[in-house]
Amino acid sequence: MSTETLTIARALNLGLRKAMEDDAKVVLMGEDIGRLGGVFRITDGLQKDFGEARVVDTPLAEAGIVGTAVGLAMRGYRPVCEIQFDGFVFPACNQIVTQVARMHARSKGRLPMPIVIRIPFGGGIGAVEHHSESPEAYFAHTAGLKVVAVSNPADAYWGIQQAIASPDPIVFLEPKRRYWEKADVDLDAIPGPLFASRVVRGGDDVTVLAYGPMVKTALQAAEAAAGEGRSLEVFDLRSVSPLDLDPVMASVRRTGRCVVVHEAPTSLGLGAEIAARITESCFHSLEAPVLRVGGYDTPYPPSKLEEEYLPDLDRVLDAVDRAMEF
Amino acid sequence: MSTETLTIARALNLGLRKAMEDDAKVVLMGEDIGRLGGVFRITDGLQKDFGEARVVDTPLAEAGIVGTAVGLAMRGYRPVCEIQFDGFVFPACNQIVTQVARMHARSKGRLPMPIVIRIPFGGGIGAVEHHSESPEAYFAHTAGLKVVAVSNPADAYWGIQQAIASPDPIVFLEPKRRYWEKADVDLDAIPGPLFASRVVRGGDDVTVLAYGPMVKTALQAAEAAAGEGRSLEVFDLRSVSPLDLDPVMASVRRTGRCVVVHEAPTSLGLGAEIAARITESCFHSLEAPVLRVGGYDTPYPPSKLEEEYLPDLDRVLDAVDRAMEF
Amino acid sequence: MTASPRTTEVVDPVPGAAAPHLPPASGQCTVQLLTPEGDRVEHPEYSLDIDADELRGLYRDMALVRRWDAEATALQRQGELGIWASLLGQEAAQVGAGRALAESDTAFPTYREHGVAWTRGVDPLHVMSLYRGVDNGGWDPVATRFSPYTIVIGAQCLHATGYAMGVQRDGAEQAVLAFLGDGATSQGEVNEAMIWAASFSAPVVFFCQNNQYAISVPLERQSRVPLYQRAAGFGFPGVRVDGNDVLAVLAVTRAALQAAREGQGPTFIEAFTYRMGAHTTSDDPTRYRLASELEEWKLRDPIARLKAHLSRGGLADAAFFDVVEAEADELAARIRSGTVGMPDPAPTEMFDHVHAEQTPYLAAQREDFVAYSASFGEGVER
Amino acid sequence: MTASPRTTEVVDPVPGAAAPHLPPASGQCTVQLLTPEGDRVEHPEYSLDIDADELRGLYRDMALVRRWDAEATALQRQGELGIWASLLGQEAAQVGAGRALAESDTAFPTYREHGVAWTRGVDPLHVMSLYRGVDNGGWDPVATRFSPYTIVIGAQCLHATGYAMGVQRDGAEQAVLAFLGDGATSQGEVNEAMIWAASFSAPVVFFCQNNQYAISVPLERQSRVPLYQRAAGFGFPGVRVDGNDVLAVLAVTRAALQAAREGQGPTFIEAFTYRMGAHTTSDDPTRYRLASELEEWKLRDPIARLKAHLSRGGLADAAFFDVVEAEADELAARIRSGTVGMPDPAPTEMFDHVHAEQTPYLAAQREDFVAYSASFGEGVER
Ligand SMILES: Cc1ncc(C[n+]2csc(CCOP(=O)(O)OP(=O)(O)O)c2C)c(N)n1
Ligand SMILES: Cc1ncc(C[n+]2csc(CCOP(=O)(O)OP(=O)(O)O)c2C)c(N)n1
Ligand SMILES: [Mg+2]
Ligand SMILES: [Mg+2]
Repeated sequence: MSTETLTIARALNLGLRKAMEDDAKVVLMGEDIGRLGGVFRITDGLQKDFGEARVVDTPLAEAGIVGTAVGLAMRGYRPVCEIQFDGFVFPACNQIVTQVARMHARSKGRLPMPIVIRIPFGGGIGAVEHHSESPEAYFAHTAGLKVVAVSNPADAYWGIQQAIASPDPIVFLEPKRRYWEKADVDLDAIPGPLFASRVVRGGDDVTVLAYGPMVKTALQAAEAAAGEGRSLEVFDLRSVSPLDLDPVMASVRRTGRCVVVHEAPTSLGLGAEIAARITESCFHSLEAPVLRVGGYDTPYPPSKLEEEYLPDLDRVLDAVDRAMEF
Repeated sequence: MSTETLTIARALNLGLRKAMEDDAKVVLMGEDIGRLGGVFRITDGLQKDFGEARVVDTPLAEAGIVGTAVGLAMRGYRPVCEIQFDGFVFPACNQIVTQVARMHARSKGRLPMPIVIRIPFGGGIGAVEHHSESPEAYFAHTAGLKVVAVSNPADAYWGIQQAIASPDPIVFLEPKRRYWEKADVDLDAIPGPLFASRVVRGGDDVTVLAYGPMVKTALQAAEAAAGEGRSLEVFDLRSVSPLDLDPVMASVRRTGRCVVVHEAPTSLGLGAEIAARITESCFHSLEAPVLRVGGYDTPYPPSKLEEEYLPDLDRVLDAVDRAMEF
Repeated sequence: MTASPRTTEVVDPVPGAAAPHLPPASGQCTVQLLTPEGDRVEHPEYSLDIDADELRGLYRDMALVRRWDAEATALQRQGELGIWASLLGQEAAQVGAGRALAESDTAFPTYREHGVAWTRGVDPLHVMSLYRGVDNGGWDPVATRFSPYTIVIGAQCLHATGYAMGVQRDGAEQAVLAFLGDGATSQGEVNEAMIWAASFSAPVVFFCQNNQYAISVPLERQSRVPLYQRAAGFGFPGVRVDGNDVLAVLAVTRAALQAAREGQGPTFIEAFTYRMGAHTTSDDPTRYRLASELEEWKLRDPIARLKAHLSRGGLADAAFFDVVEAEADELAARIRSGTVGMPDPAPTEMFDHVHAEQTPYLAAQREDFVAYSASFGEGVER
Repeated sequence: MTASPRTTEVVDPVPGAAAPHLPPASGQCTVQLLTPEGDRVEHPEYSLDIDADELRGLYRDMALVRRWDAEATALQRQGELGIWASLLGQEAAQVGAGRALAESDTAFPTYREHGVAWTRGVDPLHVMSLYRGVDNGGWDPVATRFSPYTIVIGAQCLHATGYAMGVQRDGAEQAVLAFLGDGATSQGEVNEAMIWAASFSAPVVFFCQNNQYAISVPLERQSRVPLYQRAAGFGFPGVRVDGNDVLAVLAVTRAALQAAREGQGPTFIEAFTYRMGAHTTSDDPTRYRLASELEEWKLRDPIARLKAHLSRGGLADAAFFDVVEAEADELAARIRSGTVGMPDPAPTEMFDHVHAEQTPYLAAQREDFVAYSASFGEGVER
């Protein structure tokens, strides 16, 4: 069994390489992904090895990247688009919402859209405006799209390959501030399903839900809570759309309490949908309302304030306390 | 007291005219709004009376319409942009989300954005693809934007004037399928606040929330329910962001039951946010979870199926039944 | 036009809106092979050698699609369609471009390319179903090499360019034809498509039907120079052709597609034509254009022009025209009965193609929907 | 370049990426008034009569902003800034364009226009605060007529065009200067801005600093023809100027702004220059360009060029250069201490400017935040 210690960044790089080896139709497109290997070096070395026809340095236009990917998909290719930073996906909004998400339905299934749109997302890296956003709710509200967010190297390695192999368009969110965090990855393992949530820590008092960069935060909170004799069950949702909530609901029926954590603004963030669904399904088991810990309803602030803006261990624990005291 | 019987379309036309008379800085921009008066004739006659400098037939580019509006606002104008149909707002997404919504914060208040983005929204008119959408959740999730949806001629007449007078950017949603419905409008009345919800029918059993085109549907449901001896309290939310939920919560504490209705896909639609907030604030008063009646999580279907897709009287009553039986 | 900075009155006319949109005066750099009177003329760069059969074929195509269009307009008036976008006046541009395609080429239409659909062998009823609200177009885009109608202005231009990049990667000798209108040239995405096509030298031809209007907005609002000149700014050739001259359109489009297949990259074609009808059946053109303009253009009717050429040249006799007429009647009848008799889609259809792999949550919504409908005794098929 | 459709290998080179990006060979249609050696040359269309004071002023501007830039880069290395986007090599383009502005004109920068900010009287510390993460730029865009830095590539071009439409409506004799990079020319919104500017004949000048790269992507990926030619496709003049020649930039930009003020509409200026530093302090240019390229461009250094002209022409003596040197030292010291001593913003700031009229819900979030912070004994000012 070959196990390697990988960062999320390196795992993505290897996963992309594997996907390109497995399927000659896989084409990577994006700004600076070729020669430079991407600003985060996720595609490092791939243009050298697979050529400029399969790792395409594009003109500076996100609508162009996604719109031409639609055409390549129609031609039988499997485009993997890199959006350089979360804040720069908006010029591609029209192609994503009105074209990528609907072509399969529009054509009654005759034109599948096996397109992956990779987006390094979230804050915490001390960047300037537009480099720390969490746009997942826009895509999760868009029928026809699937949205996943990875939190660790193993999911990054397998997830990117599974996303590329999927016949449906997938917005693939990468927790940029965790890119350099390491873990062991078993490169021979048989990966679990892409669209499934996972319990990453068992517990009995409160069920805590997170995805992407907030999974680590939730686990830190659980660790701290344990010190205070409180046991939190932590889920890595992994798939933001579709949501895999059955296991979550089973947990909530046990704990009676639930806290959802994400960086995106709280209003109409994923926490809203999750709270609504859990409340509807677990109404009689709930000891407290599902509580949300998210970004404030403000633009992402200048980096000197991002620690105040971002959910952290303390804010999660605060919500846990409120859930317990309810 | 001068009261006139007006359609929503006519009320908007008169409201725009009044706003242009009151403030020479008001400029209307959009596709076909001049000579043609707009595809819905909302701007009928305005270019003739106010000239081509104040009622601007623009090139065919939504990003251009909103992006130049930003510049006009910086120069001290009050642009009112018409997006011809809901489905065509997405090319303007980047300007709306990264510029309009943030310029005030970015400039620490030095650059207010008194921009109104008018969007005829919603389905039910037998149109082809992209002409029946409900994109409000995208904007309500965007910090820095305000979003209102009118449901009747009086709110249309006053609301458009209040929105134009507001120093903040507002997405102004017009229920296109109700454009031709009439009501008396007192043109001398003192209008209530723009961002306030309103009880449009009192009741005791279930609190029903709607906005825009669904208000009429909710009222029809209340009428039918009354026949079955059930009394529904119906709210016209009017403002989608910010939400004015205090009066709603007072009602829910009384009824113990709440149903939210909108046309937009249910997942991450406004119903999700409203359910989450009401549940958090009224937890101990709720006899049943807040139930949502919305569009399915599919692209808006071909018009032959829209009646199956759109929430109607029966689906609202069905949710009311479920809330009562819970 | 130049705005005087001193007054707001003249800042924003729709320039030229007042002036009627007349066909390009002869002598302008517009490729023409058949005069409005039906006389064959030569062009230094674009020759076309075409036999009588082909000429009659082009006439037949144009006559049939015009009849289809008239029938569709009538059906809409009678409430059988939700809306209809007429191609009246643009038959030569569409049939000429469509017939220039090789079988293995691929076309990306807007919502008005019924004439192109016809040349691709798309069943008219598969177009009617879209405007009836039964589906978003019933044809098979893969088999017909005719992509779905695109209603979001310009979005298809990027699809066409990306598809052409795929053709390059396959090393195939095929070309792609992207259709767009004059108004579409203002969309950012359309300009991006041209930038990409140039940058990658993609085998795509942009075929712009300049029918003078974007709904009510005249061309001058979109560009103050002829549209074909746009291409030079992006570094590839642009050419203007008389869009009511089916022979010129055929010749120019053929040449551009061949150049694309040979790896010479993109071309922009401006087919100068006129929308003789309303924008759609919902539109009222009398609000924004002069009747005299339409009269002018009727003298350039693309079908009459070819008919004159065929008759005077003795290339077709009365019998031929009678046969086409009869065919048109048949077609119209088939379209009418097929449209009126078109079954509504199964309500569950709306759930069934959202994803290639349906999600459990959507499957559950579908189940609930079926059960809910059943509760009304509506037999919704599963 | 032309792609052969037969093989995928050559489908997608970044054309010209291999070839170094050299300055335009003389004889090309690039406006130059000062040779790299510092000799004054005449140009048929663009003359500049400028006195020694002004010349020394331009030198001073360029020397000071270069020093500011160097200090900022050093401060970033020392962890005092989150990131820095260097203007090294583009001083002439920015100072020349900035000094061409009349006081009542308005400029719309990207994120790299520190040299323009300087000419607008923006306090360098108000730019430093952005890159330190204290705010999104501290200057008053209304008072300085210098709009906020725009990081979303190209978005400011539409703002500039809209602002110019406002100038028209005011009947004011003012012009607007929109800055953009070579990469930005591929964004749909930028092309829309040019389409709008042409359609409305808006008094806006598009000033494109072609510094040869969009991060790692060379110009050839964005356009296979010189960028200034883009404008002709939209129907307005485009001109290429030696971007390392401050006099030529000043003359060309002045003329374009004056034309705009006089109601002659937009102009596109391509300032041909070179990004001598990294894209930002996070970038490593050795991964994508040749050292020899940089060496070539050093011979065209914009500051050395003017210095040679001043010295040889006896327009400035050693004393002058010493004074500027001393001023630069002072400025650098002020920037350093001002940056290092910059107070962090109050956390509540993030709530306070979201709307002009704050919503009750956000006010409540602010209150909760204050209370929550207080619970840690953090004295968050209200
Ligand atoms: C993005 C977008 N904005 C607006 C519309 C509404 N609309 C439909 S057709 C049309 C005019 C198109 O004009 P043109 O490109 O010249 O094509 P034509 O209809 O003349 O064939 C407009 C504005 C749309 N479909 N898509
Ligand atoms: C819409 C958008 N996409 C991507 C980026 C990331 N990005 C920042 S600078 C840059 C390159 C810009 O190149 P150019 O326009 O030539 O300006 P330069 O940096 O060379 O001055 C890119 C891709 C961005 N800021 N905005
Ligand atoms: Mg047109
Ligand atoms: Mg550059």
